[in-house]
Amino acid sequence: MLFWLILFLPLFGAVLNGLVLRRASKTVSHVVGSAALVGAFICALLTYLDFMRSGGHAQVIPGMEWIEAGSFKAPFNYILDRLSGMMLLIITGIGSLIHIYAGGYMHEEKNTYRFFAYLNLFVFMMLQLVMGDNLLVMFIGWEGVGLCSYLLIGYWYESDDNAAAGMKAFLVNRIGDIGFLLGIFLTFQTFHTVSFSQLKELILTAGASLNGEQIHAIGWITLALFVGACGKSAQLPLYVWLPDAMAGPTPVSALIHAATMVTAGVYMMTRVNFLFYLAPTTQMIVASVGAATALFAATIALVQYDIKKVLAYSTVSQLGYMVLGCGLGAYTAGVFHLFTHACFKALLFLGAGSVITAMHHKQDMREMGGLRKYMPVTHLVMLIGVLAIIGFPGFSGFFSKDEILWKAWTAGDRFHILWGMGTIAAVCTAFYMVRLLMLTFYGPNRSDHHTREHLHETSVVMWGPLVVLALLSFGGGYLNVPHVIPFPEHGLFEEYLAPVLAIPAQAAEHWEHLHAEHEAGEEWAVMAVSVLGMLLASFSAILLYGRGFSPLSTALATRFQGIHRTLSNKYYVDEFYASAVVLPLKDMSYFLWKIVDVAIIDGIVNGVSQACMLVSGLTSFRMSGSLHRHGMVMLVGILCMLTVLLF
Amino acid sequence: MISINHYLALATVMFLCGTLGVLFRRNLLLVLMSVELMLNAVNLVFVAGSRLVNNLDGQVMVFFIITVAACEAGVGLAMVIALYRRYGTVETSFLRMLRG
Amino acid sequence: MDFLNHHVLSLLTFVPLLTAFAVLLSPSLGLARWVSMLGSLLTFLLSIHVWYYFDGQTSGLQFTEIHNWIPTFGIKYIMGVDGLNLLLVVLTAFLTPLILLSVWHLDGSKQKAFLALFMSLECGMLGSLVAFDLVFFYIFWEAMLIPMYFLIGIWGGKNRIYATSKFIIYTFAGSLLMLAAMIVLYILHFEQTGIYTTSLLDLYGAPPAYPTQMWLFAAFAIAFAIKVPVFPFHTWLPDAHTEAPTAGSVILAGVMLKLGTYGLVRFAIPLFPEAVVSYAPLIVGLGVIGIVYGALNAWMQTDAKRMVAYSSVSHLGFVVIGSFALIGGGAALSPEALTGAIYQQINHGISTGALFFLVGVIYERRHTRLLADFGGLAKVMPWFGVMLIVATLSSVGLPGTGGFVGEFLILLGTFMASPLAGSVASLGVLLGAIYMLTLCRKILFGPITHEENKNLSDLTPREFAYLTPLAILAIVMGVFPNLFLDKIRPSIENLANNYKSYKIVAEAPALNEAGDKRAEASR
Amino acid sequence: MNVTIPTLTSEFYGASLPVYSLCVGSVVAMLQGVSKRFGSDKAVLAVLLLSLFAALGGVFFGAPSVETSYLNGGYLVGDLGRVGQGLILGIALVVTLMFSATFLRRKFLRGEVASLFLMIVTGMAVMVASDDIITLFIGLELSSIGLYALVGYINPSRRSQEGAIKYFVLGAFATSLLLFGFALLYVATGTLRLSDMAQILPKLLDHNWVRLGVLFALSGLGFKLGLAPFHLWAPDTYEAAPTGITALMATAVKVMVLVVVVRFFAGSLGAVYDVWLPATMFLAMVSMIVGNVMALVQASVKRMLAYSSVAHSGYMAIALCALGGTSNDFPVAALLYYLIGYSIISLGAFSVLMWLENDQNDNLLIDDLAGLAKKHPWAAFAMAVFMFSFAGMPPTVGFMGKFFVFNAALSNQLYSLVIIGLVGSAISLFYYLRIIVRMYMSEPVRVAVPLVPNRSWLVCGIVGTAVVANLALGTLLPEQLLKSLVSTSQEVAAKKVKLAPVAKAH
Amino acid sequence: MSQELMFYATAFLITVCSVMVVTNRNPVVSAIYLVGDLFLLAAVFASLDAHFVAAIQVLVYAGAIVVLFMFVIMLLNLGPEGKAHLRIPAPELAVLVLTIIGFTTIGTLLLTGQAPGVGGEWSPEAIQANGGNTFTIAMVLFTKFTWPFEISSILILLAVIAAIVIAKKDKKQVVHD
Repeated sequence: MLFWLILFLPLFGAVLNGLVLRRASKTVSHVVGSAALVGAFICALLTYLDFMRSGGHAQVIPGMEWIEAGSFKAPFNYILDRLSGMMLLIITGIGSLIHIYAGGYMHEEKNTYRFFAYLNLFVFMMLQLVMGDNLLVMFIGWEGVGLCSYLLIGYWYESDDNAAAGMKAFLVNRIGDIGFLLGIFLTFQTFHTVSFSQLKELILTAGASLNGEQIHAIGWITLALFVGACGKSAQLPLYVWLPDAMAGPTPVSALIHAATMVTAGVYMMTRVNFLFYLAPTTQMIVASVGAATALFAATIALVQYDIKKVLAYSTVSQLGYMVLGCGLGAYTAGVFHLFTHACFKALLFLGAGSVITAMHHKQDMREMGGLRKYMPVTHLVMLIGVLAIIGFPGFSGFFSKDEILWKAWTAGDRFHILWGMGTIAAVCTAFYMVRLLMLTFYGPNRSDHHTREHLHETSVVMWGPLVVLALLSFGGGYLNVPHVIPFPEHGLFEEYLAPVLAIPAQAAEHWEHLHAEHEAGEEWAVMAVSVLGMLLASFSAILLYGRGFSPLSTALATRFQGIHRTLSNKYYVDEFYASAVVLPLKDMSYFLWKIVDVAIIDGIVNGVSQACMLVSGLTSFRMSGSLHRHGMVMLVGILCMLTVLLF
Repeated sequence: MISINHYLALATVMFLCGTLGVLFRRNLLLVLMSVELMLNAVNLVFVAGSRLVNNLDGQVMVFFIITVAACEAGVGLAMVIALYRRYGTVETSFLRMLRG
Repeated sequence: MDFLNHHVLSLLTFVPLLTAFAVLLSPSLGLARWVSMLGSLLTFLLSIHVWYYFDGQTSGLQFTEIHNWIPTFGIKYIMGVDGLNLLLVVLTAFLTPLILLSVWHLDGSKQKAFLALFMSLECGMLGSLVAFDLVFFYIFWEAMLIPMYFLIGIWGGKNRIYATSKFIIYTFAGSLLMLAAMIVLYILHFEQTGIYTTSLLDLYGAPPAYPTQMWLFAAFAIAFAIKVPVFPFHTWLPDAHTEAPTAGSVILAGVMLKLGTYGLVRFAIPLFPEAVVSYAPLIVGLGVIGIVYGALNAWMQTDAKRMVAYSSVSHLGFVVIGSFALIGGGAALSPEALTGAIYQQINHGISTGALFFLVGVIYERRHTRLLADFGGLAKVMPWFGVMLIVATLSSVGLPGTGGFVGEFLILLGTFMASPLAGSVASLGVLLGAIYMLTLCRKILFGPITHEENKNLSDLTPREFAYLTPLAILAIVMGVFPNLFLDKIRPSIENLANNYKSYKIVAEAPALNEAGDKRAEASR
Repeated sequence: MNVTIPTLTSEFYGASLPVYSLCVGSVVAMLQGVSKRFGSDKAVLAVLLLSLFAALGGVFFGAPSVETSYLNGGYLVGDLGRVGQGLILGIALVVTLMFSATFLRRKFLRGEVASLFLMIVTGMAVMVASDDIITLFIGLELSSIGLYALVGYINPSRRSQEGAIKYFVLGAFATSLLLFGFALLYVATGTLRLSDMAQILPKLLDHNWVRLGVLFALSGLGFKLGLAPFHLWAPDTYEAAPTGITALMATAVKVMVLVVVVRFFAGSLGAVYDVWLPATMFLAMVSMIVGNVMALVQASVKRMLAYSSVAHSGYMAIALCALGGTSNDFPVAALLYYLIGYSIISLGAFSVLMWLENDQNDNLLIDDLAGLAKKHPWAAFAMAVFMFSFAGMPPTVGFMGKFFVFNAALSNQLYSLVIIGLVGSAISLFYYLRIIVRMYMSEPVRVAVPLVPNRSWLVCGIVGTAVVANLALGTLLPEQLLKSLVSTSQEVAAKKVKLAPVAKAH
Repeated sequence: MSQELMFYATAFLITVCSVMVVTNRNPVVSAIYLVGDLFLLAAVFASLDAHFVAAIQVLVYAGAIVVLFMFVIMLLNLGPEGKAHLRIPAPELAVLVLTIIGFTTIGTLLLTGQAPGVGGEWSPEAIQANGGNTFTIAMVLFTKFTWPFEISSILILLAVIAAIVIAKKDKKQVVHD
C-alpha cells in the first residue's frame, strides 16, 4: 500500500495541480506539489526501512497487466531491491528538497500550477523508470521523464529559444530511445522476456548454457541499450541537448538535469549489469565514451561564462565518470558517484539558482563577483559543493571519483589512457569549479548599480534545502571509504550494492581484476596524483580569478586565442550537427517534398489525367466534323478489322 | 467458264467505286448515287449467289433491296432539297457546324 | 433481445442510412441536427451492444447474419464481426456523434444535406466493415466514396474540386482492379469446387494456384494500398485532407483510411497466403519508405492540415508493416505485430481525429491553417494547448498513450521478422517526434506574433465535449490496452498462426454463454 | 410443287399484336396528320399511348411460352424477342411521355411525326423478332429511315438538319456494308435464315467468304450500335437530334441491334466465333478507349453522353465477346442486365435534360448545369444518381451491370478486354463527375438563356421511377431481374452448338 | 465462250460506267452513267436467269430512282462542279490508297474462294418446271416472305411520310435561291 502511495502521490499531485487547481494561487500549487513529494518521501523512507529490515532481498511487486500480445507480456510489475530502493530515496528526497526550494525560486511567476504539475509528473515518471521490473515499464518512465524535461525546459514557452531547447532535448533523447527500443526488441527476441528479474534469473541460472548466438545478441543488446543511455545521460555524441536544457527554471536543472533524470542511463546499465558483464566489447566502448565525455565536457566548461552552462558541462563531465565506472564493470563506483553527484550537483545548481534569483535572473559570471558578503549562507554551501565536486579529500566527491579513477587504473594497461583522461578531466573540473566560485563570490562586484542594490540572501525556503544538501554532499562520501584509508567502516556501499550486481559465471574470468588485490602504495599514488593535480588547478584558478579577471587570464585567453575560441564555442559541435545532420536532412526533406512528391509522384498522377485530356482535345477536334472523314474512319476501321481477321 | 468468283469480283469493283464515291465526292447527290452503286453491287452478289446455290431467297432479297433503295432515295433526295433550301448548295463541305 | 442479437449488425449498418433519409425529410435544420445525433447515438449504442456481448474467447465470426442475395451468382448478404473489425466498428460509431457535435453550430442552406451525407457515409463505412461477402463488401466500399466526394467537393476549401476529383478517381481506379480480381477469384473458386460463391466464409482456406495468386493479390493490394495510402499511391491524401472540411478530414483519417489496412488484413492476406510470402518484402519495404518519407514530408509542410495528412501516411506505414511481419520463414504472421497493427488503426483514428479536430478549432477562429500564422497560442488558449499536446503525444507514440502500444508491438513484431525493416521503421519514432513537435511549437509556443491571435477564445464547452472523450481514450488506450486486446486476441492469433489455411467459423448469433454470464453479473 | 400458304392462327395474332397495333396506330396517326378535327395534340397522344400500351399488352400476354416462329420463320418470338420488344416499347412509351411533357410537345404530337415514330418502333419490334435476314433488314431500314427524318425535322434547324444528313449518308453507307456482308454470307451458306445458317456454318470454318461476310455485317451492325470506329455519327447526331429522339437512339436502337447480334453470335455464327471474336474484341477495345477519352473534353452534355454511349456499347460488346466462350450461359443475361440498366440510366438522364431544355436552348452545355443543385435540387440529385450509375459506382444498376459483364468476360478469359474496360471506367468517372461538379460545386453562371423548366408530375414520375429502379436494381432486386434474364439466356444457349456442359449456379 | 465474252464485255462496261459515275463532275452525266450501269446490270441478271429481278431493276431503278435523281438535279439547277471536285488532300489520299489496297485484297479473297457447294431446291430446271422465274419468286415471296412483304408496305408509307415531313417548307425558313 505504502509502495503504491509512493508512485501515485506525485501523479495525484500532478493531476490536481495540472487539471483541477488551474486557478489556484501559487502557494496552493507549491504546497500541493511539495506535499505530494514529501508524502512520497516519507512513504519511500518507511518502505525502504521495512525493506532493509527484512533483509534487503529483491522483491517484485506485481501490478496490473499491461501489454499482452502474442507471446509478449509486459505487466506493470515493480521491482524493489537495494538499487531501486536507493534511487527511490534519492528521487523523492532530493525531489522534495527541490520542490520546497522551487516555491521560493518561482516566487515571481504569476501562477505555478503548470510548473508543479510538470515537476510532480516528472517524479512519477522517474519512479516508473527506476521501479519498473521490465524494460517496458522502465521505458514508460524513460520517455516520460523526457516528456517532462521537454515541458519544463520549455516552461517559459513564450521565448522561442526555450521552446527550441525543449524540442532539441526531446528529439536527441528520442535518438537514444530508438536504441533503447531496439534493445528491447533484441532482448525479447533472444530471451522471450523483458522482465529484469526473469532475465537475471535466466542469465545466472541457465547462464552456462548460453550459446554463441545469444552472447552475440547480448553484445548488440547492450550496445543498443547504451545508445539509449547515451541519449539520456548526455554522453558523446548525444550530449548536446543538456547544455541547452539550462533554459528551463533552475530547480528543474537541479532535479532533472543534474540529480535524477540524466543518471537514468547509469541506473539502467547497472540494472542490467549482468548483460553488460557478458559483453566486454560493449563495456570497452562504454568506458571509452565515458572517459571521452568526461574530458571533453570538462574542457568546454573551462571557459564558459554562464554560471549554469558551466554547471551543465560539469554535469556532462561527471556523467562521463559514472559511465566510465559502469564501463569498467565498477558499477558500485558508478552508482556511488551517481549518489554523491546527485547531492552536490543539486546543491550547486540550487546555489546557482539562489545567485541567479538574487541577480535578477542574470546568469553571466562576468557581471557577478563578491557575492560572498551579500549571500553568506549560499556562499558557504556553494563552497562545500565545490569542494565536493573537485574531489577535495574528505568530501564526498573525493571518495566516489577516486574510486572510479582507481578502477580505471587497475583495469589493465589498456585502460591507463582512460585513467589519464579521467584525471585530466578531474584537474579541469577543479579549475573551472574554483573559477566559478571565485568569479561569483570573490573579487570585486561587477554588477550594475541597480542589481547590486537588491542583492540579498534568499529566504529560508530556498537556503534551507541547500543546507540539507550541503550536509549530504559533505558526508555522503563516507558511505564508501576505500580500504587504504584508515576509517572505521570501509566499503559500506560496495557491500550494500553487492546483491544487485551479478557477474555471470562465463564472464567471471574476464572481470576478476575487479576484485584483485593491489598494493596499498599504488592506490595512494594514484590518489596523490589526482589530489595534487586538483590542488594545482585550484590554485591556478584562484590565481587567475581570485580578484576578478586577472590580467594574466585575459593574456592567456589572447595568447591561446584559437583554443579559447574553440572551447568557448564548444568545439563547434552544435554547428557541426546543424550543418552535417540537420540541414542535409531538411534539404533532403524539402527535395522529397518538392521534387519527389509534388513533381514526380504527383506529377505522374496528374500527368496521366492531363495526357488523357490532351489526347481527347486534339483528336476529338481533328477527327470529327466532316462527313467524309467519318466515312473514312469507318473504312479504315474495316480495314483494321480485316487485318485482325487475316493475320 | 464464268464462275461465281467472277461475279463477286465484279461486285467488289462496283462496291469499291461506290465506296470511293461516298468517301470522296463532295456533292451530296453524287454521294447518294454512289450509295446506289454500292447497293447494286450487293444486288449482283445476291443474284449471282441465288443462281449458285439454287435458291430464290437471294432474288427476293434483291426485290426488297430495290424497294428500300427507292425509299432511301426518296428520303435522301428530300433531304437534299431541304438542305438546298437552307444553304443554297448541296456541297457537304458546308456541313461542319457539329464537331468536337 | 433475440431479434436484436440476430439483426444487430444490419441495424447498426442501416440505422445511419435511415437517419440520413430522416434528416433529409425533417422540416428544419434544428430537428435535423437532433435526428442525426439521435441516429448516430443509437448506432453507437448498438455498437456498444456488439462490443459488450462480443465473446472474446473465440475467434469465430459473431452476430453473423446470412441471407441469400443474388443466388444466381452465389452472392450473399453476410455480416459478422470478429476481432479484426470489432474495434473499428466501435470506433466508427464512436467518432460519428463527436463529429456531429463538432458541426452542431454550422448552419446554412446545405447543412441538412451535410448531415444526411455524413450519416450515409457512416452507413457505408460500417457496412464495408461488417460485410463478409466480396461483392457485398465492394458495394459499401465504393458507395462510401460518394458521400465523401460531396463532403469534400461542396464544403471543402478553395481547391476542393481538384482534390475531391483526385480522391474519388484514384480510389475508384484502385477499386476497379480489386473488382476484377474478385471476379477472377470467384471464377477460379468455381472451377476448383464447382460452387459459385463470393462469401468469405467459403473462399477462405481455398486459395487459388500460386501464379494466379500473385496477380490477384497485387490487384487487391493496390486497391487497398491506394486507400491506406501506401507510399507511392499517397498523393491524393494530402490534397483531400487539406481541402476537406474538418468533419470530413476527421472521418477520412479516422476511419476511411483504416478500411485500406483492414482490407489488407481481412482480404489480401488470408485469401492469398502464398502471395503474401512473396510480396511481404515489397510491401514492408514500401511501408518503411512510407514511414520515413511521410514523416520527412510532413516536417516540411507549412499547412497544419497537410502536415497531419502526411503524418497519416507515416503512421499508416506502421500499420502496413505490422500486418505483413512474417516470422518463421513465412510460416506465420507475427501475432505481436498484427495486434499492434489492429490496435494502431484504432489509435490513429483517435489521435489523428483529435488533431484534425484541433486544427479545425483554430481554423474556425482564424480561417487559416498556415503554421506561420500562429504561435504562442498556449497563452491565450491553454486548454487547447493541453488537448493538442495530448493528441501530439499520442501521435508520437509516447508510452502511456495508445500510440505507444500500437507502435511498439508493430516494431517489435517487425523487428523479429526483419531486423533491418524494424530498425529503419524505428526511425519513424524519431521523425514523428520531429514534425509533431514542430507543429506544436509553431502553434503553441513562442511569442504571439500576430495581433489577431491575442484575443482568441479558448475551447468552448461544445468543443470540450468532443475533444475530451478523444483525449481520455488516447490515455486509456495506452494504460489499459487489455481492455481492448482481450476481445480481439483469439481472432488475431487465429489469423497470425493459421493465415496459410485461414478459416473462420460463423457462430450462431444467439447470446453465447460467456455473454450471458456477464450480463447476469452486471445485474 | 405444292405451295404451303401460311395459316394465320389466333396464336399468331396474339404474338404479333405488338407489331399490328403499332401499324394500326401509325396509320391512324398519319390520318390524324391531315385531319383538323382529330389532329389535336391530345388526340395524337391518345393514339400513341393506346397503340403503345396495346403493343405492350401483346408483349406481356400474347407471346407464346416457348420460342415459336410464325409465317414460315418470318416472325420469331420467344423470351429474347419478348425482352427486346418489351424494352423497346417501354422506351418508346417513356420517350412519348417525355415529349408530351416538354417544350417539343406540339411539334412531336403532330400526326405525321407520331406516325413516323410509331413506324420506327414497328421496325424495331419487327427486327428483334426476326429469324431471317430479309425481315431483319426491312425492320432495320424501317427504323433507320424513320430516324433520319425525325432527327432533323421535328424541330428543324441548321444543326439538326446537318446531323440528320450526316446520319443519313453514313447510315446508308453502313447499310450497304451490312448488305454486302449479308450477301457474302448468303453466297457462302445459301440461306437467309439465321437458324439454318447455324446448321451450315460449322462446315464452313475458315472460309474466306464467311470471314468477309461476318466482317462487313459486323461493321454495319457496329455502326448502328455506335461502336468505334463506326461511332462518329453518334456525337453529331445525338447533339443534333431532339433530346427525346437522342434517348431513343441511345437506348432502343441499341436494344434492337444487340438482340439481333445475340441471335447472330450465339445462334447462327456460334460456330465461327474465331472469326467474329477478334473483330468484336477490336471494336470493344477501340470503343471503350475512344468513347471514354473523347468524352473528356466535350462541352455539350448530349455530345458527352454520345461518347459515353460509345463507351457503353464497348462494355456491352465485352459481353458479346463472352458469347463466344464456352463456359456458361450468363453472358446473355449479363448483357441484357447491362442493357436494361443502361436504358434506365440513359432515359433518366435524357429525361432530366429534356425537362431542362427550352426553345432557345435545346442543346445544353455542361456549364449550363452550373448551380442546378441550388435551383432544382431533386433534378440535380437524380442527375447525380444517373452519372454515378453511368460510371458504374454502387449501389446503382450501373455497377451491377458492369459486374455481371466483367464476370461473363472473365469467365471466358477475356482479360485484355476487362483491363481496358477498367481503365476506361476510371477515365469515365472523370467526365461524369464534371457534370456533378457543375451542378453541385460551382456557383450558377449567367447563361444567355436561363433554364426555367415547368413543374410536371409526369417528368417527376418518370425521373423518380428511373432513380428508384436504378437504385433498386443495384441493391435489392438484381436477383429477380436476373432470374428472368437467365431463362432468356438459356433459350439462346439452347440454340448454340455446345462445346461444354452448362454450369449451374450454386 | 460467247457467254464468257459477254460477261467480260459487260463487266468492262459496268466498271467504266461505275468509275464515270464517281468521277464525272457533271451530276447529270453521272446520273446517265448510273442508268447505263443499271441497264448493264439488268443484262447480267437476265443472263443469270433472274428475269424478274432484271425487269424490276430496269423499271424501278432506272425508271424511277434515277429519274428522281434527274428531277432533283433539274429542280436544283445543278451545273457541273468546279475543277476541284476531285482534289484530294494528302491524308485522304492515304485513305484512298488504303481503300484500294483493302478492296483489292477483298477482291482477291473473293476470287480465290471455292464455292462451298451448298445447294437448294430451286435449280434452274426446277424453276422452269415450276412455271418460270417470276412465278416461283412470287410463290416464295408469298409463302416464305409474307411477313417482310407486309412490313415493307409500312416501309413505303414511312418513306412517303418522311419525305413529306422533310421537304415540307417551314414558313419561317429562309430560302436561298
